[in-house]
Amino acid sequence: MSDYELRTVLDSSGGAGDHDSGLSDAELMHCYRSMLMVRAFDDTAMKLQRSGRIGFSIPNRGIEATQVGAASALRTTDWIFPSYRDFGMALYHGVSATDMMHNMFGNALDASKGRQMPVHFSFEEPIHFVSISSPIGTHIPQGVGAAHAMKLRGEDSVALISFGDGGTSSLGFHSGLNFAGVWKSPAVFLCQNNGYAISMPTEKQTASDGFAVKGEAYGIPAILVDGNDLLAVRQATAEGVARARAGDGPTLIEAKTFRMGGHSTSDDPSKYVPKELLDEWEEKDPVPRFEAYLASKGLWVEGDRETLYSGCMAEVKEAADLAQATPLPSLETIFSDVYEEVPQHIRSQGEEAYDLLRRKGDAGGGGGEFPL
Amino acid sequence: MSDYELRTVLDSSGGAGDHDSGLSDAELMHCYRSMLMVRAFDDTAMKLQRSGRIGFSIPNRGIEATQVGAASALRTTDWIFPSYRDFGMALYHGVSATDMMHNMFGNALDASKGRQMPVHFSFEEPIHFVSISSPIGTHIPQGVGAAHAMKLRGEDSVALISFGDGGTSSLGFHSGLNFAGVWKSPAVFLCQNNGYAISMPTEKQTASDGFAVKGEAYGIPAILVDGNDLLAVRQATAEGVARARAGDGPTLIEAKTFRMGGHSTSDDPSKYVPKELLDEWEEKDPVPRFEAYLASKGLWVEGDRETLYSGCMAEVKEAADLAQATPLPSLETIFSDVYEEVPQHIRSQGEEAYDLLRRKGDAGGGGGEFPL
Amino acid sequence: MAILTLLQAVNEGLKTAMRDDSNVLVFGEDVGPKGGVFLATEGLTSEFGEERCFDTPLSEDGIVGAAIGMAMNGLRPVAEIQFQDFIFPAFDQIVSEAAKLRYRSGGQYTAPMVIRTPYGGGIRGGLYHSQSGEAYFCHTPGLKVVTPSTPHDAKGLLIAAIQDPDPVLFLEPKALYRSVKGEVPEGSYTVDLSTTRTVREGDAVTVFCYGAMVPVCEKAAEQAEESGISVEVIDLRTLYPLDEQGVLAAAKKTGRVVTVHEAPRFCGYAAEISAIIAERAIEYMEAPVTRVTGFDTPFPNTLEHHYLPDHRRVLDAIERVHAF
Amino acid sequence: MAILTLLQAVNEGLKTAMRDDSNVLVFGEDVGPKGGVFLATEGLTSEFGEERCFDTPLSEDGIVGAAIGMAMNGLRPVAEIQFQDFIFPAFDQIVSEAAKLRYRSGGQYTAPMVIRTPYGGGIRGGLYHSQSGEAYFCHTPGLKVVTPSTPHDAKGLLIAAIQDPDPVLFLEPKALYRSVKGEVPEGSYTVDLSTTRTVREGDAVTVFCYGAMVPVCEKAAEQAEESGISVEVIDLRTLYPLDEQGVLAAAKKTGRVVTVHEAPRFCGYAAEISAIIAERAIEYMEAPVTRVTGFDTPFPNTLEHHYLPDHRRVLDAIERVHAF
Ligand SMILES: Cc1ncc(C[n+]2csc(CCOP(=O)(O)OP(=O)(O)O)c2C)c(N)n1
Ligand SMILES: Cc1ncc(C[n+]2csc(CCOP(=O)(O)OP(=O)(O)O)c2C)c(N)n1
Ligand SMILES: [Mg+2]
Ligand SMILES: [Mg+2]
Repeated sequence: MSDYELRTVLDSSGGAGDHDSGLSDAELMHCYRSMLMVRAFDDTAMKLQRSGRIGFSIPNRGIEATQVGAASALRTTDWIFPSYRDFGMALYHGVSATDMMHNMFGNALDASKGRQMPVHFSFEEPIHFVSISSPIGTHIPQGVGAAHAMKLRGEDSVALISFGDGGTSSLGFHSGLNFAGVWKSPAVFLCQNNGYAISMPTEKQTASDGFAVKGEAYGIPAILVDGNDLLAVRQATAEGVARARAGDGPTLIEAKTFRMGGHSTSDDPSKYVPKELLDEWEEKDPVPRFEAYLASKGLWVEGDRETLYSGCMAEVKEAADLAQATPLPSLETIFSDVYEEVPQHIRSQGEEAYDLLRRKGDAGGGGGEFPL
Repeated sequence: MSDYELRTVLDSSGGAGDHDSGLSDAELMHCYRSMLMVRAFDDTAMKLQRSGRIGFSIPNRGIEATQVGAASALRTTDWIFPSYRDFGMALYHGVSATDMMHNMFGNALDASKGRQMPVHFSFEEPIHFVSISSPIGTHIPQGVGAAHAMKLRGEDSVALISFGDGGTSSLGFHSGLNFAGVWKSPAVFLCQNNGYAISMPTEKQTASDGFAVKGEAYGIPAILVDGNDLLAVRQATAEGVARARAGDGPTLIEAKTFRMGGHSTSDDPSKYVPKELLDEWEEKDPVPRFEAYLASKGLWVEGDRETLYSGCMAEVKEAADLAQATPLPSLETIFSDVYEEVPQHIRSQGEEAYDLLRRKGDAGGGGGEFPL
Repeated sequence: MAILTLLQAVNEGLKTAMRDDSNVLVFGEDVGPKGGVFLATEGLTSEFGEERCFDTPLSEDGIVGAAIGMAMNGLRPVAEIQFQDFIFPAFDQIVSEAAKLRYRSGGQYTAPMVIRTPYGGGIRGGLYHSQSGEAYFCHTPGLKVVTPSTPHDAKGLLIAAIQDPDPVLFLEPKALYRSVKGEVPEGSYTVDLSTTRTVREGDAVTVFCYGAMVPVCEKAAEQAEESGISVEVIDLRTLYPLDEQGVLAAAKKTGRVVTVHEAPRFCGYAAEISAIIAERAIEYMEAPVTRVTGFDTPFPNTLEHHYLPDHRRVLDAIERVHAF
Repeated sequence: MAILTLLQAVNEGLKTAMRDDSNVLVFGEDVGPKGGVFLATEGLTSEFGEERCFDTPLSEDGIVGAAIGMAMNGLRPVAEIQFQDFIFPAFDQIVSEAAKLRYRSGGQYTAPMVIRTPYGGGIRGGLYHSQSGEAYFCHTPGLKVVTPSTPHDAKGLLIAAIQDPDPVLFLEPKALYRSVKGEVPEGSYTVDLSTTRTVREGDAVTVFCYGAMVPVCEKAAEQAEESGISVEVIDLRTLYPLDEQGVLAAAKKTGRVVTVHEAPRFCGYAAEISAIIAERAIEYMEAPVTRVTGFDTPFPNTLEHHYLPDHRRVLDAIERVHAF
């Protein structure tokens, strides 16, 4: 058994002992609504994918509390280095469903100009939510580098670097945590242990006794926390963040949770996730758990979820319609942003592409002169 | 402080308590002579390099007990995946100074056909001493793969995989140990913590509390051992080897020792190694420590070192002279062994090289027809 | 003979090789019970057991590193990299180790192994699920690089790769996984790793291509034929070591050459084809040695159909070199 | 002006950039108190303190990954990779991340950074201390690849690279570190990252080269001149993005081209030069577009002088294209 005791705040009936979350009622409700927003976004994306309107999505059901709890411990001057499953953090910080849907449709208003797959978001405002990359773990040492810059400049900002259980096997995990330990970087590493890396359960991923213990290999203190307990995740993250701001270096947090959906819309988890496991975790759903707490504080009554959720759904649906109605990126977007300035050889290739379009028509997405 | 207690067997006056090394007197003397052989090889290589006869070497002074102690726990059916500083293991197992000197001179009899830098040995006999690679850490998952093959075939062989303190930061360390943990591979990982990675002391390498603790990140039991104590290293390695042979999986051994020379013949350690540290470790020299033990068993008297060492020196010197007198590899060796069969484009390039040589002369190393 | 998709042919190739040689193992991320994200390894764990087809932790460095060690020690590992875009963490193991082991050990140690990986665009995968990195590996002596474009070749080349004494990178054009079907012989057979395949004969223009560009070039060639231009299409299939004599002969035959690939142009594979011709057959050339390739940018998502060479772009190049 | 070695010029370039911009940091393995294994960073820690020049753990992935994060967040990191042969553990960070960050984020995030690394043969370094991997990186849109051959260019190109808004791989020809000397201006100056350098003018044969092959080609050109062949030598110096117009103009001028590099031939950088010429200037060519390169094998040790192109081999090629 692990030396790291699982930290919880909320019991299943909503009790929180004498825990002080430091959150106002409005903030608590914002956390709650953010979880429902994740769920609404998820549900909508799934439908959009099933109906062929978008190509791909990544389900977040089950892990909303981890994302929202962690995000709630940050200031907007902090930086998030997210994994592809972390859009709840962006939603919490106020990124609009519309900006997110532009990405899901890869249209002309997408921050990534339609270059990335869906759910590979990039935002600078209202918080640095760093452009998501598909290769697993590469963002971990990058987050450490960004944190190092904060430290050198004497800022008290923090980099929150998030990844999955599978991500701990990546090269970036090893180099990132090792560098952060040596540099005492103001970084908080959030390992979302959601039970699976695509089809691989954690025991095929590592023989270690959980993931928190991996911090010891780097001299980094670690916390094991119940990932379905929003307040516990918030508290653990806040502890790591406080340590970082105080100049005391990094923290590793293992949030134990469960991926209730498939890995992605292309995945069929029934092939490898035992039904009993799903049932077990269904019981631990973070949303009703948090609702019980809100109810105990008089902030929630039966029926509120449906009301709020349908509000979220309306917002997301509108965003999706708007995004779908937005034109595709222009052909020029293939050729820009490779470098700050477009070099001659890329310019020529762009001109040839426009020329072909003029001469042979077809294929949509702009026409006329190559504009760069 | 580390949870891993430093294991020692030999005290400074040669006492070993009631330790049973399992070694016969002849075997003990073979261990001793092997350490002197390492020293003789080292000293000779240094002189050869200083006088311009070879280009490069890697000093081993100070770490002889780690290498010989570990090697002594292996059978010749086991495999060694060495680092470039491990030639003591080959010497222990009976590789001749001549075969090693052929490599140092990169001549026609070098197993690597003059393709590698000095000290990058490769031997298949009398033990698999796997071709040394310069990139740090790449051999670690390879050793795990070789161990996995042993396991699948039901052999009770073991792979000993050796690397330095710096090597623990490499990607191969992370992937190799992780895979071995999950696969329960019959592998023994020997981390030779010799204080420095070129100019970098261990505290710049990692913030962990030593290197043994890194095993926990992979569910691999670890042992911290005094690397200047030949019997302790042998014992720790034997324990790991026994666990592996029994099918109980891998072991990580941290052998704490000190690199008394420079990183290589190109390095000037006085720029970064504090004199006090050298003095401190000079006191712990593994050779006199083992001599005291031999003396306590009546196997050694004052003056034996000089006699044995000069025998070793004579052997090494003769090997060096022979190697230097051996011709360089033929031009053809540039073109062979890229693939099992020489493909057409490489054959053509070889023919062109021979043709140029015929037409323009110069540059030594064979002539005539391209023979492949 | 059975009619199979290219994906089924890969699966068949793996099964055949595993039946024939118990040293053959298959492993990688999600290749076990799930059968791989494209299902190329479906049914292997159930037929051969977990010892011979198994999942690994999420580390390409570990996958390839372990494969090298297994290969050194008598096994015939077939490692899967889930997408070629994710092979880069293993680049050091491939380029520094697998490719150089035989050479640096004077032949004492070798790494007969296969790395299979889906590559190329056409699935709306954006920057990281679409790349064609063949040029990186074809610049690495000691490796062999193979890519099939038909189910027949997929099985036969894969079995040949597994039997080969040297490390082989086996690039599977994912756009063709389910979109092409063809006859595939039962049982074991090999397709030689040193020949090109003449897809169609012609005498006015020669088109060199491979992988998912083969059907694109065929279509362009058919359309060219309609306007009276006779096009020879050559599927290079073993990219490295290349059958240079075959390439030179096909180039000389028409004196007009177009090479097509998905990867970016600069220092891409087509550059080598052009260079070989410019060095050893320039006096036969009647027109600029032309390339049709992906652009020198990362791979986009929404607009991938503009990025990927299509039959229109290839046809345009054919017409240009023909009219020159 | 001071007469400096190329190594001293690199050191000067770093110091100048660090004095001019406090955001410039230098780090890597052994670059601090030791001053780097070649002493390129000597004196930096003492002048600028450990905060601005420091050692890192032994992980190229970490070095480059951290550099990217620093660059994203306002610093100007200059990371050293001890030998180019050891850059491959960072290949994923360079190719997947540094090169693609601006593109994939629509310009929101960028990585203005420099990776310096010694490359090439000539020091008896064998397989792993001699390689020239430029072609890998020149096939990677989003990167810039630069290599100087004179002290003047070393300092000026390095400062330009550090000021550049995009990631630059700065390849230092280690064979020239101490073997070439030249005038180097004091203070800050830049050499434009988009031009080639005409090393010598000539009108019969054009030789393209870079890095340590520049002096080799100069010597061959001098010898050719003695037998009446006038040779133009062009140092490409910014390999990517390349001044293609400059290359085409120089090629057309003589109609006879030899490209020289140390790296293996197949899919090497010279292939791109040949391909550009074969595609856009073939009608000007009077002779085969010729390559003189390392062989398609790993880099040997004892026989490296046979592997590396020398003036004899270059001269032979010059004579061949001239006589054609
Ligand atoms: C380097 C690399 N290898 C493989 C993949 C394919 N892949 C995408 S997600 C994934 C599993 C990640 O699991 P985990 O880190 O646990 O995150 P989760 O999906 O559970 O949130 C894999 C193998 C990848 N994206 N990058
Ligand atoms: C991937 C890689 N990076 C850098 C180097 C250069 N290098 C050679 S040895 C060495 C230090 C290794 O230190 P350690 O692992 O402690 O072994 P030791 O030399 O002390 O035995 C370094 C950085 C290398 N060989 N490979
Ligand atoms: Mg997971
Ligand atoms: Mg060391």
